[in-house]
Amino acid sequence: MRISITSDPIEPWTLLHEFEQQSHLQQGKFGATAVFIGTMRDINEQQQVSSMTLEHYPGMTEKFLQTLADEALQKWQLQDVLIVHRVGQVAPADTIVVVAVWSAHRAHAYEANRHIMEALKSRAPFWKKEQLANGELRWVEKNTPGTV
Amino acid sequence: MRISITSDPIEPWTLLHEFEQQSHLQQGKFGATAVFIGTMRDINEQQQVSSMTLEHYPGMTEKFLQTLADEALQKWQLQDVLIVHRVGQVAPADTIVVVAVWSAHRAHAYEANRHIMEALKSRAPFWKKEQLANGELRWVEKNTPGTV
Amino acid sequence: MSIQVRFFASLRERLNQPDTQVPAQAVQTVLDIWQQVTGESQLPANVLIAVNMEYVDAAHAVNDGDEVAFFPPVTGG
Amino acid sequence: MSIQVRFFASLRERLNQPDTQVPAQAVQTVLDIWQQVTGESQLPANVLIAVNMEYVDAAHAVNDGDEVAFFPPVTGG
Repeated sequence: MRISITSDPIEPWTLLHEFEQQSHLQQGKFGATAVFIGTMRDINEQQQVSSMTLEHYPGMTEKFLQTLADEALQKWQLQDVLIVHRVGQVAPADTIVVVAVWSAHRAHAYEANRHIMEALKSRAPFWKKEQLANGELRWVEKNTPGTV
Repeated sequence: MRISITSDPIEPWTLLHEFEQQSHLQQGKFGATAVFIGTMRDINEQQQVSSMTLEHYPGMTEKFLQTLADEALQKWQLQDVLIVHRVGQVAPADTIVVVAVWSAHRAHAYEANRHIMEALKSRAPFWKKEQLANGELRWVEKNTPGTV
Repeated sequence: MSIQVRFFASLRERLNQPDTQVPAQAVQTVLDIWQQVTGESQLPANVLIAVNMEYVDAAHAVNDGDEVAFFPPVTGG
Repeated sequence: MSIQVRFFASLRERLNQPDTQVPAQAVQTVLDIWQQVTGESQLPANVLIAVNMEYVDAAHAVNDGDEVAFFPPVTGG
């Protein structure tokens, strides 16, 4: 398992490739990998966004994500969990979050991945402050809903 | 969009990285990427599996997957869809299928990805024949269910 | 004037039946083709059918030049 | 003998309130801390509270050495 909060840029495909190499995941034992990647968009609420600052609560955020991963490992039959989240200054097209789970079968992988993302979105202590193209600074007030 | 059936090994992270570079996906426009990777396990129905042959129905399989991707693009707000499926002789730990979708928001990405996988699993004309460690050959009779 | 008939995977092995053709005038539906080629009066419940690479049921009408395929439950992904 | 009090994100900016400490003997609950530090009698409905980095509600009892944090709805991911 890896839980990581980083102010460095995230290259998701390299991250995932390296994690599979380095983790205790056993070749031939997992049949399903579900991955979600959240990426910064250059528009929000109909306005152009130039950059964004992601604040978090050092200590609590890590603890929250760790508990989330532990609970997912209890609830579903998972072989591994990866959660990486960016903080600090980010630009459009930057990766903000990567959540990946490995399981024998797809149902567990899908359910666990989505559960982790919904809990992260609704409860993990991160906050986004946008710098708009017009120079204005504004806090993002809420996340988009998790259902279509 | 890319729909591909291949007898060559699939390296999923390289595939996804290159697809993002080469596709018409616009940087800063997508906020959510949902990926599913199916991988061959070395055990099935409590028996060790040495290798597997994936048969398909050339023409129909491609057509089915293409229609599936088109319908997903109609039903959800997706910016791109990738479906790659392996055929021929595969070994444990080999990637069998990669389904990836890109969207502005996560709900559409999750829903579309899972819908595509469930339809692929239940309706796309592929068949698996396993070679067991004891030398026996057997056809896989049905897929595991899509719910926990 | 014929219809192309194909079998896949375990069904092809069970029937030991290579791909074949039947005269179009001899059959009206998919079921007619099944009966004529396999000698089995019933189509097993789990056999899937495609005509011209689209799923259909056993009552589907067939026409000259069609490609009709029979196959077992799919197991991809 | 004190309780560490922290504010985050837009709430910190709105209150213009740096992190601070309150004497433990002066407060019994999270709400007492909020009232004492901000001068506001009500805790806004959308303010989230953590004590020692675990979510709690406003009636939660506080003790010497606790870290109490107030923050707005989260917007990560």
